[in-house]
Amino acid sequence: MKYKYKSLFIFLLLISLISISSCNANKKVEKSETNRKEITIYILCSKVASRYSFALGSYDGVQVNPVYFDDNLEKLQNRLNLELMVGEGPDVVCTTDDRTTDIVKSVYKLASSNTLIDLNPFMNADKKYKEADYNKIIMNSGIYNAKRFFIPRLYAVPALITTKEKLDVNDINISGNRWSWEDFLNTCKNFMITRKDKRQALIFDYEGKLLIDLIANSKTQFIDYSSKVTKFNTRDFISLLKDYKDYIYPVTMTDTESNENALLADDNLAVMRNIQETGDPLTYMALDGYLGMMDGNANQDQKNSEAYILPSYGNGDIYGLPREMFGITSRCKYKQAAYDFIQNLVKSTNINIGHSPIAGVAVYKPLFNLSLEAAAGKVPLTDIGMHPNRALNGNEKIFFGIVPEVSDFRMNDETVNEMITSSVDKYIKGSITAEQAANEIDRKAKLFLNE
Amino acid sequence: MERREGMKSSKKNKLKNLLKFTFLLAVTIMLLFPVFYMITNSFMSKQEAANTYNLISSASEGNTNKMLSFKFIPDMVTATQYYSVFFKEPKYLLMFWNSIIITLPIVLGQIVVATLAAFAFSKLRFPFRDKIFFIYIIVMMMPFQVTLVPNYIMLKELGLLGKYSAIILPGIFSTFGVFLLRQFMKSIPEEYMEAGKIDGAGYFQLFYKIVLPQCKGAMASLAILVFIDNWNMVEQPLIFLKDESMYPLSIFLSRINSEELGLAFACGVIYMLPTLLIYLYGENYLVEGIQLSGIK
Amino acid sequence: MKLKHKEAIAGYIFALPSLAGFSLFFLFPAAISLYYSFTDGIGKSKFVGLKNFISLFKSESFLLAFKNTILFNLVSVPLIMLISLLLAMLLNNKAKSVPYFRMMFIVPMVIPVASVILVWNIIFNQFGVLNHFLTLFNIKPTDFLNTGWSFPILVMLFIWKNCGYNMIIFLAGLSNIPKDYYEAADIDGASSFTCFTKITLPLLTPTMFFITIMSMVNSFKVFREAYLLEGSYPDFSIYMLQHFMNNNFTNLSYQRLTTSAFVMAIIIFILVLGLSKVESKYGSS
Amino acid sequence: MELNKEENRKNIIKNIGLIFIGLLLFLTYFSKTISNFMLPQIDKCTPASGVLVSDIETQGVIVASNVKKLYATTQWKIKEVKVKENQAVTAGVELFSIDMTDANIQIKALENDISFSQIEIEKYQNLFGSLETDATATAQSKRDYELNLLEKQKDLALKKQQLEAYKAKFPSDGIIRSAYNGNIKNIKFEEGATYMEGQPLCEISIADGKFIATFQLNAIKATSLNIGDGGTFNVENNDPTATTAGGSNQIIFQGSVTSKIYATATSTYNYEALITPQANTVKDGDVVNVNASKPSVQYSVLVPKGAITHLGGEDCVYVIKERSGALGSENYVEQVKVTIKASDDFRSAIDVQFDDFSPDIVAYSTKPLVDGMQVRLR
Repeated sequence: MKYKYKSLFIFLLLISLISISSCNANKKVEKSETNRKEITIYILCSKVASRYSFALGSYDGVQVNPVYFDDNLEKLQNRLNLELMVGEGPDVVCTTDDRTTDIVKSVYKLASSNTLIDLNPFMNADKKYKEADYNKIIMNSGIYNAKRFFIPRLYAVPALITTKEKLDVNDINISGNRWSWEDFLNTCKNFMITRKDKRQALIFDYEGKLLIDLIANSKTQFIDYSSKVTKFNTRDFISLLKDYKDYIYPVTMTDTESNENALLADDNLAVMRNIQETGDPLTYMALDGYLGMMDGNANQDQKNSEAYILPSYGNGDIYGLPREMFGITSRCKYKQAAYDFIQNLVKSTNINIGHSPIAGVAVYKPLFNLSLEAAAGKVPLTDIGMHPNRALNGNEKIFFGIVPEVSDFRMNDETVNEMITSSVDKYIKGSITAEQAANEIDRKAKLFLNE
Repeated sequence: MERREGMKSSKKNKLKNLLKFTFLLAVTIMLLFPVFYMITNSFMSKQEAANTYNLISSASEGNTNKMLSFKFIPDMVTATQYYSVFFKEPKYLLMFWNSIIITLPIVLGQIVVATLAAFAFSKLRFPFRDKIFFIYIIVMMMPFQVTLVPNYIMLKELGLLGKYSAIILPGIFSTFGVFLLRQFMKSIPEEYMEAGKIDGAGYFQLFYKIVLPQCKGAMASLAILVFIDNWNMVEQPLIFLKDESMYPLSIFLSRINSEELGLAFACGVIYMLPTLLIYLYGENYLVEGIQLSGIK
Repeated sequence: MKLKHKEAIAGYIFALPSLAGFSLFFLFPAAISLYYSFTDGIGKSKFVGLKNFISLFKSESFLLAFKNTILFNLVSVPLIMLISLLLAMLLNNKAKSVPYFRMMFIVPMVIPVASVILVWNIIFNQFGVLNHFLTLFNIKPTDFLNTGWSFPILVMLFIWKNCGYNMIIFLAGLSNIPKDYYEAADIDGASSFTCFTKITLPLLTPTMFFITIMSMVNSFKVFREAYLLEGSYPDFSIYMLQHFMNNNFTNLSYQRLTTSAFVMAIIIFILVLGLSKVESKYGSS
Repeated sequence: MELNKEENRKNIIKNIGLIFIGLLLFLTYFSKTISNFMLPQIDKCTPASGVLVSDIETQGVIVASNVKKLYATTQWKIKEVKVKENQAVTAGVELFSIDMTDANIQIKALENDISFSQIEIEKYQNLFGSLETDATATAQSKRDYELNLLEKQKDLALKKQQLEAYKAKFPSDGIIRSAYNGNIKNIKFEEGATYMEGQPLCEISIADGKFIATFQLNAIKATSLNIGDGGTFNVENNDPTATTAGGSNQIIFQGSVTSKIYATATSTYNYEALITPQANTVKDGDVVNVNASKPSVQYSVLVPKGAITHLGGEDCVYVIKERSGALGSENYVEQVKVTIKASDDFRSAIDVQFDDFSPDIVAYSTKPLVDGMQVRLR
């Protein structure tokens, strides 16, 4: 009796193990080491591929072939990390996928990890490379410790997008497309006063990036990677936080709040309801020049769109956020081909992603000018790689119109962003003061830099 | 001990037992809390379970001022979660089998390897014995990330990467078992060994006839602990198995999002069962001890 | 002499499988990573001597993590030893109810991590049950997980999770103590306390040695919970070596990782050495 | 004893374990079967480019293009009706006769009145003639006399006019005749009834070979038939006398839509098509088969109507895709929003952006589909 059981048990187990291991075996997708001449690049989702498609050709016999991670960011990041660490991975690394997703969380950590090569020799050797053709400031964002690890393709300028009607309806009048910090604050204050009863949101803070971009856009650079200095624990930063909490945060609505699943505190709920009634918040944030995000939102008529460069704290300067920085890994066999590929990408007229909107403006000046002309309607959209059946919407027109020469760049760093947001959340919840928050952020950032 | 208390069972002892009992009860409740929570929640509807999660996430993001609270009583008791785990989404069942495929060989292998080695390290004298054993301990205490990269390269060289054996083999040779058993074998009195030697038994017989029967308890505990360790393993499969269809259940249960929460609870219950059963099965060895120690 | 040889050979033979596997899957990788800690990168990297170590000791993060780790171990390990030993003693009898209790102590180890985290979150969250409870005595709610409180909480979590683990080992250890010793002592009319000090403790030293070390290992493993609970940059009081290493891992600075690991290894070495001395001292008595 | 209990306990545990494992094994083994069993089965189809043939077939009625109405010119009392509905008449054909008795009396009265006043006038003149001879007559009296005479004559003339006018309202013989050739339609009078002035009595549709086919279409079909569109019309002619050149009594002729009016009451479109059949082949009231089939413009994406689902005011189709699931590759559907441009009985032309070039879409599903739902192909 007992033995019957035992034998049955073992029998079953054996069957199970065999069957299941075999059922897994046939799904092995082991990428064997091919000695074909090829360079690989990891692309998050195949939809974005159209942006690269034209460049995914062969460069003097070396084939560029992309590896897609159908929108599984975590998988991509883990694999990229591990493989880079063990000296494998792609030959070309792209830091961001589109505006919203950073594949490489902190670019300069990657630069300092000895896994990328210095691109300066190639640039010097490159006959076609003319420094004047590129936006110098943004180009320099690829330099770390006197070595050029990245070539940025786009840079973004945070801007607020809305439509004339909305401003008129709510009699908000803003002089010019460039705000001073004070103008911005005053607008928020007035809005608060006039709209206190209605509980509407002035700014739709997409993905809660508003604060991050405000910080990035401020005069003092709060974090310096090469010299490992952080300035978060300064009066500037604290007052910035205070301004944010007192005036800006009350009139913003994040998309987590607009998401029904998120349980909202009552006052937010009021905002929420009101927004549902009035269709959408009065103004949209369109960050990092990711202007097409309005496509997704209720504001469909782009006729009288208005774009306002996000005000800079401290002075009127504008700072560019480099996007899509390309680097070459040290294990790359065909470095020259990889370099050519990158240059081709950077120079390519195809700055946007087929249907979805552009992620920024081009670092390559001729292309930038071209897109200006496209915005002005002088050249067809296809020349800047936009899908012909997608009209260049008003925001982009205006944006291209007002995007200025940036005076400096600010590197977006997800790790630091997380620190900032977590502390600021506590500050806004009131569990800690602004000073404490600043101090916390500063210490964490220091930890991060010193690791 | 039991016997002794039996002999002179007085009021004092009764009181002591009562105290013991209450104390243990208190501790137990504390320990059982999450399980209880998990089981009750596994009978909630998908949405209901998800709500808790959203509440927490939004609380930690500071989007809410609602107070969290444990919800033990479902609004609507349903077995939908179990239904979908068992019938609708076989991938969880497969994950379960993956866990078994990974864990069982490790447990069996390690017991065999470890008992042999432990015998050597505890009862047999040979040069560098203690030094080697030292290295064992120190390497065992190295965090996982440290040796990860060389491990990865090594496994790649051996062509094991992306196979179950990439996890099973290192698991088998983990030094934990050796360490544990060695410690127990040390406590087996030398006299037995000597006696055996005098009887002219070979080393294997010494091992098989004398040492092995005496550390049943240790082996049982080893089996249980190793099983638990590898059953909960997350990092290694995540890195050494590229194919997600080979991931064990523990990976799924280590990072869950709101819409999967209900499922996770149901899975969690299934996930718990084998370990508990194995423990229950081997449990009496732990306390059985050596009855025959006096008789020779 | 000849016997000694035979024994040595036998010893090697018995140890061989384990030795082979160990050196292949653990020792060799460890050696390689030790080598890496003296280079500036993986692949065709050049030897940089002690540069990594120097820069490591310059980094405040490492020092903080180091301090915290040691502190954590100093606090949690003795604590868990005490508790689990106490429990083991209580449970090491054949009273009716006892087996059930014993089972309960396994449970924390078999629950999936996620649900543990969930529960702890609900308890200690800013808006958690505990704060809810405190507000009844109108005490201002504190964010336990992101303040100095997180250290004791982590210790609690550690003990909660691992005391069953240690208890099993203790039970096994206790069971290995021959009953006749106690009977002998009983005949001599020794009190149960003297039994404990004179018989149980000395004979338990190997087990305790083992458990001490295992507790340390597990105290590294508790990082998984800490990470899921509070992210990779938690409150400074629980920023452990594990955090440091993990962050360095995600930031691809593998040299840092290995270097710090070997600094740690040295510490461990000294510690283990000391412990084993203690063990051999008591174990033999 | 102790050991026995131990054994039992162990056995129980083992059995539980076995059952557990066995159950899971069983479920795993049958998992694919079960899931397939529960999956919705679908038929697939590939959207093609092409034209929508909107064949419009309906029945209409033919009416003459112009119709004259006959009104009662005064109070008529119908004595005898001489025609019947839909009777073809030519000009001068008697329609009906009127009861003239009252009228004749009236006329008589008038005539008497006239003759009486004539006599009066004569009398008056005679009287004056005798006066002329009288010397005593003054100029004054003479003027009076002339005035009176003029007045009387005017009065007489008036009366005569009245008589004529009255007579004119009646046919002399009391018989009303058709003024046109055509045929009689909806007679409103009957024998013995009296009709006021201006009351319609009947209609005469003029037979000038011009007819209008009237028919109705529902809103959907109406989209594809507009004013100016041509169509073929045919009449099942049951009148043996009218034979066409073909000899068959199936008369086919072309026409074109002249008006298209939306009738809110029936929520249909009322059409009128001007048709010119050969002489006297059709008469109005004939039932006509309208056939206005015409191909639409070329559409890029045509899908079966069944493939389109309507949810919450939005139309969408489900594209069949493949992904690698737990048990090998599996099919699933992806919802794609579409806008219907036009459609006929079977197919709809949609406006949509598919990811890949020509995807398979779900034509029919046994269960309602959700986005991302796994499905099983038939």
